[in-house]
Amino acid sequence: MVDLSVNIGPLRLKNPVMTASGTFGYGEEYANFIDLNRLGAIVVKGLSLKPKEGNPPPRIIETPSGMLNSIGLQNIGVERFVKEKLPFLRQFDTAVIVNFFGDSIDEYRETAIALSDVEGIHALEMNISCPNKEAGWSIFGTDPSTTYKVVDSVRKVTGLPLIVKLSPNVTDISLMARVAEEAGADAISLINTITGMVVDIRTRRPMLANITGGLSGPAIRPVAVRMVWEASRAVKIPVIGMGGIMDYEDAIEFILVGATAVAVGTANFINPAVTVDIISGITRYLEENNISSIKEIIGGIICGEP
Amino acid sequence: MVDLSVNIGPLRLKNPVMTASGTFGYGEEYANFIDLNRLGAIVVKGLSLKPKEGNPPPRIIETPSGMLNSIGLQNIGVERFVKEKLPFLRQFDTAVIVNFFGDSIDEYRETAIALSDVEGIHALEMNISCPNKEAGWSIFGTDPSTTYKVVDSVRKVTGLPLIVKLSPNVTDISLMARVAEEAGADAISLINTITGMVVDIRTRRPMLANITGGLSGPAIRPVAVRMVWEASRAVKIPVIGMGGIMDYEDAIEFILVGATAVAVGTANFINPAVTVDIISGITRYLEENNISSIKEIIGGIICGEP
Amino acid sequence: MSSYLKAKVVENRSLHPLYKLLTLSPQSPVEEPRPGQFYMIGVTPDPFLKRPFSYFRKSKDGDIQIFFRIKGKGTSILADLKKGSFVDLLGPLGRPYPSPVGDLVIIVAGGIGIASLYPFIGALEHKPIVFYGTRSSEELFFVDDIREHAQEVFITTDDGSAGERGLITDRLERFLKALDKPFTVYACGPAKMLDRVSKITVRRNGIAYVSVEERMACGIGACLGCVIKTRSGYQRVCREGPVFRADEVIW
Amino acid sequence: MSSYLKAKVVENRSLHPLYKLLTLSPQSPVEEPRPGQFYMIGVTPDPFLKRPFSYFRKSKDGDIQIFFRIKGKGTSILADLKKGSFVDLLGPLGRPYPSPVGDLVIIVAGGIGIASLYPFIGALEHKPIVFYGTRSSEELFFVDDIREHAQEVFITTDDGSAGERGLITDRLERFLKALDKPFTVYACGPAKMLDRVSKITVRRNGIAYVSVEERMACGIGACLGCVIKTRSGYQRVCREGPVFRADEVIW
Ligand SMILES: Cc1cc2nc3c(=O)[nH]c(=O)nc-3n(C[C@H](O)[C@H](O)[C@H](O)COP(=O)(O)OP(=O)(O)OC[C@H]3O[C@@H](n4cnc5c(N)ncnc54)[C@H](O)[C@@H]3O)c2cc1C
Ligand SMILES: Cc1cc2nc3c(=O)[nH]c(=O)nc-3n(C[C@H](O)[C@H](O)[C@H](O)COP(=O)(O)OP(=O)(O)OC[C@H]3O[C@@H](n4cnc5c(N)ncnc54)[C@H](O)[C@@H]3O)c2cc1C
Ligand SMILES: Cc1cc2nc3c(=O)[nH]c(=O)nc-3n(C[C@H](O)[C@H](O)[C@H](O)COP(=O)(O)O)c2cc1C
Ligand SMILES: Cc1cc2nc3c(=O)[nH]c(=O)nc-3n(C[C@H](O)[C@H](O)[C@H](O)COP(=O)(O)O)c2cc1C
Ligand code: FES
Ligand code: FES
Repeated sequence: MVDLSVNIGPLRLKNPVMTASGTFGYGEEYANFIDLNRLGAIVVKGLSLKPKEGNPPPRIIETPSGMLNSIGLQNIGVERFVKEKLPFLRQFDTAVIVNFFGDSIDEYRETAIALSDVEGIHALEMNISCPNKEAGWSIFGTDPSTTYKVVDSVRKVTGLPLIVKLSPNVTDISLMARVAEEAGADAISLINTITGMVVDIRTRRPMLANITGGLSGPAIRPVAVRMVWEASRAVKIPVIGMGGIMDYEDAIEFILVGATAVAVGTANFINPAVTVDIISGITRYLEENNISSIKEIIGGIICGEP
Repeated sequence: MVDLSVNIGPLRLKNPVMTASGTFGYGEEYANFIDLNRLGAIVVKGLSLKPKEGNPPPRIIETPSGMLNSIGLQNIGVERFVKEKLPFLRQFDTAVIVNFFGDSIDEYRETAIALSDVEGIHALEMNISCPNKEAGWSIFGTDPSTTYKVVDSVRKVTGLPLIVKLSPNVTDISLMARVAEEAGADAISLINTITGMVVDIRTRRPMLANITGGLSGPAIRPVAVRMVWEASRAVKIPVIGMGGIMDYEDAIEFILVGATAVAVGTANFINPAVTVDIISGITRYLEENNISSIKEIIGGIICGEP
Repeated sequence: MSSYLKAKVVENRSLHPLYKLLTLSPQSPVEEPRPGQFYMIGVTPDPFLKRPFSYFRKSKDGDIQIFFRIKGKGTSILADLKKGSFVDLLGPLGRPYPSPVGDLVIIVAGGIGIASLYPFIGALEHKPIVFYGTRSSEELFFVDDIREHAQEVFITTDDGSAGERGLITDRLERFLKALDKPFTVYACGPAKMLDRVSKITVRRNGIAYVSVEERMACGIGACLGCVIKTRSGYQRVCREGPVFRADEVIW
Repeated sequence: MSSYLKAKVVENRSLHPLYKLLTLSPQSPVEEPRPGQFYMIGVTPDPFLKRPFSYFRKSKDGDIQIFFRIKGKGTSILADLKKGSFVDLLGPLGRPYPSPVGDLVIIVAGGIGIASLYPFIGALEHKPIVFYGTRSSEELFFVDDIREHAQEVFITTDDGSAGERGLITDRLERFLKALDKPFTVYACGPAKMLDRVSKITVRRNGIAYVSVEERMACGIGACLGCVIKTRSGYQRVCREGPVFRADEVIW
């Protein structure tokens, strides 16, 4: 038996495969298709303190080997999540990681407080790829000092393992990774979507009502792999890699460049059972290569002359 | 007859379709497949003052809807270009734009000088997505003040129309566009490739000898369209859009978001005659939509409620 | 319970250059679909996302049939599928058409909208009155079948090549003006048509259910990509829909 | 002059679970290929890039034949092509095998390397001596044809299921040791084999030409993606190659 378990800071996962926030609803949507007990962790759709309506439709459009989304962080808010969704998730022997966001440092902090002493929440993932109302709606996660401030303020109010989810829309991902580490993150996760847009040349209108959206899927995988490689060399804390993972080979690729765990996002839309296929595939890969623990290959890329 | 001509600063092009540097060799490679006279402009492979060997192979790898390359800017140098390649290009009634780069501000300036009074070169495109030996090999085009300095120093020594080619690996493309404009660029072009990497999970080695490479092709098109849209709203000078253009519809998309001209790169590898197909397609589109000049639809995207 | 499985293409018949009847044999057990529900159908890796299609009917052999119109990339790829090839099938998904309360059921189909209403017509206890509008006579399908299960069938075409020339909603409006009984409308077709049906029905104090369309990624309520605006906020077409009460939808 | 055109799949025959003989009928005029040249072959949109394949031979009807081994994604997709479908064909590309100077020509093929050497063997003025090594007897192809055009054929397999057990380069070395005439070697196969052939040949003062492989994007010399290291710097396999003088290549 190979050992698939990994540690994300203080959090132990039975295997390194988790779901990417926003692509797996609140978990229940996939219970028809897979045994949720098999997952390393379930990361739920990003929550804010109060419910959020999100952007007008159309919200999605297919692109070459990927898709754009502009959901606009629609969610039911912390209170309803805890009341209506969490009891279902507590049934499973799978870590529940709550992704959350705010439009001000205060809101981040309050949301983290509201989520911190709830039974059945095992870690927090803070999404910093969202607009800051106190800074002209610029994105928190694209400015190092804002990133430091928001992570630091959340770190101070939560005892839960804290994962900071980085935006790829930056010049220097290593810097952002280090800033998150210094501000007290237990782990970082990346990449969030890359901003893109598509225009309908017939109507001359953007395909998304919001004009721009976030690009995900295999199209962005080479960029994600590179950023995970750069980030994991810049920090000591564990890195959760994601961006276009479609199968176990892609997952191994992220692990080789330094990811301790991986998250599967858009691929769930293509195959709702893909996460368990990936877990089986990783197991097979380790067996076939006589590797007894997944930990042995984390960061196992070989560079330099053969 | 529709009017396809556009102006890139002082340079008039008979149509808005040019080739992207590094994907069209020195032009002659494609003379078998298309009439080079039909192109709006030929942008040649990036030149440096002295010949450059480039990176060891493997240099390319396919990715979902795209490819990574790490050619490492191999080129024959200004002197051999002018002697061996330019005479061939002078035969055609097509603007020749020379893409160039350096590893220091001095080298940029000297290269620009060497290229400036040569018959048959109609404009310069400076590639600032390359490492600066005076700043720890960080990329010129990812730092605004270095960008300003290098563009400014080239601007002062050349009377040719100067196009600055921006790197997409930045947090704020509008800022970089404005910096290039302020430093005296006649136009900007974007996007260059997005840095990515792929690992072979069998050998655990990067697929490229250089480890990372530049992602191009339709995978990056939504990102390119968004950046061209942002950049063209930030500056008054013309914008040349590129990144994943495969057909005339993609070209129109870039023009609608603000590009005055477009460059076709990786698509030449898929179909060596794609540039003329795109020119024909644009002509048809304009005719079918009763648009008499391509200039009418530059920036013609319609945003806001229908 | 919906499932995700492979299905074999048993037949992919052209009924018109732009319309195809696709017969799929699921390779594992699937739940019985109900009229108004839909499937997500795809072939990997291209198109990247699956596309939603209504349950149309069962073939004689019990296979699932989908009736679709070629619109863009995804439907073109599906149209080219050869017998014996496989697709990925996810479903049945969404909420079916609710049972009518009264006896008088009015069906309004615009174009390919007939695909989701066809099985509903056949399953009704009381024969409905059907309004079916298309571009031209060539794009009218299964009319004989429908007649069999309908009290009456009103047809309009844009070019007058079959039935009346004009919009099906105009024909519906005329009909409702002369009607003095309670009725329930079920409609599927272009958004503009649904909006119109909704307004006409409200004016005549009827109830209308509409099956709406929106681009989809997951099909199972997870991505929040397929919402439409309703009086109770954004609702997911794949989960709360695709059938909505017309007076709930904000057009 | 190379051309870019559509070609129709006339036949796609399996010679082994991993080896296929693809017959393509160009839909526009194409230049006559010469042994050692290659084509870029693709189907859009997947795989994204075309793949290089040597000109193998002409069919009886004058169509172009390609002999290939399934390696990864691209070759798997080509292997599934049905008769009547179309591919994009670019070629013929690269430099052919140069004519030998002396009379004694030695051919060394490793595995699928036979694909590019096969037409060269048939075109030689003087029958060559052929060394052909593969994994096993099942992966030996066209041996009877080759015998017809060769003075002698030496075969090795990794498992000894045909010819001698062992490496073809060892067999070659033994042969050359006993040889006291000038000779020219033409080799195609895995890089390791070519390296070895090159060293052996140099030691015996022979000339060797090797056909090398590298991943390609454009196939026409424009992208500089396919270079190998040579004594005169990086050279493009698609343009200066695929055939190089063995002593030029830095392995
Ligand atoms: C619940 C539901 C049931 C459906 N049932 C059927 C059916 O039984 N038969 C049938 O022919 N069609 C049906 N459709 C519509 C069908 O899904 C679209 O025509 C198809 O997705 C278009 O894909 P494409 O790639 O060919 O077009 P694209 O190239 O993606 O787009 C072409 C055009 O179709 C529009 N479009 C794209 N996706 C959708 C979508 N999901 N819904 C509506 N329009 C879309 C685009 O905006 C564009 O105008 C249904 C849609 C939904 C939501
Ligand atoms: C000039 C030339 C002529 C060739 N002629 C033939 C031929 O006649 N018959 C034949 O079967 N094969 C031939 N090849 C090799 C063939 O091109 C590759 O096997 C093919 O490109 C692999 O594509 P894939 O997508 O199946 O494999 P991938 O999934 O891309 O890769 C699978 C493996 O093949 C290797 N590979 C990928 N591309 C190439 C390449 N261009 N050259 C060598 N290895 C590669 C990869 O590194 C990897 O190890 C030739 C190659 C060249 C350069
Ligand atoms: C429809 C959709 C919704 C998403 N919502 C969120 C979200 O609420 N919070 C968040 O941090 N990331 C969100 N993401 C980003 C994903 O979690 C993930 O970082 C990204 O999609 C890249 O992974 P992938 O290519 O595997 O999808 C969303 C992505 C998609 C496609
Ligand atoms: C093989 C290759 C070589 C390239 N070389 C250069 C170069 O020398 N100078 C440069 O400015 N851009 C270079 N580029 C970038 C392209 O000009 C273009 O900006 C990029 O590929 C995006 O366009 P595309 O997706 O249409 O290829 C190169 C791209 C490729 C694929
Ligand atoms: S398609 Fe994902 S929620 Fe409806
Ligand atoms: S494949 Fe482009 S130069 Fe050889």
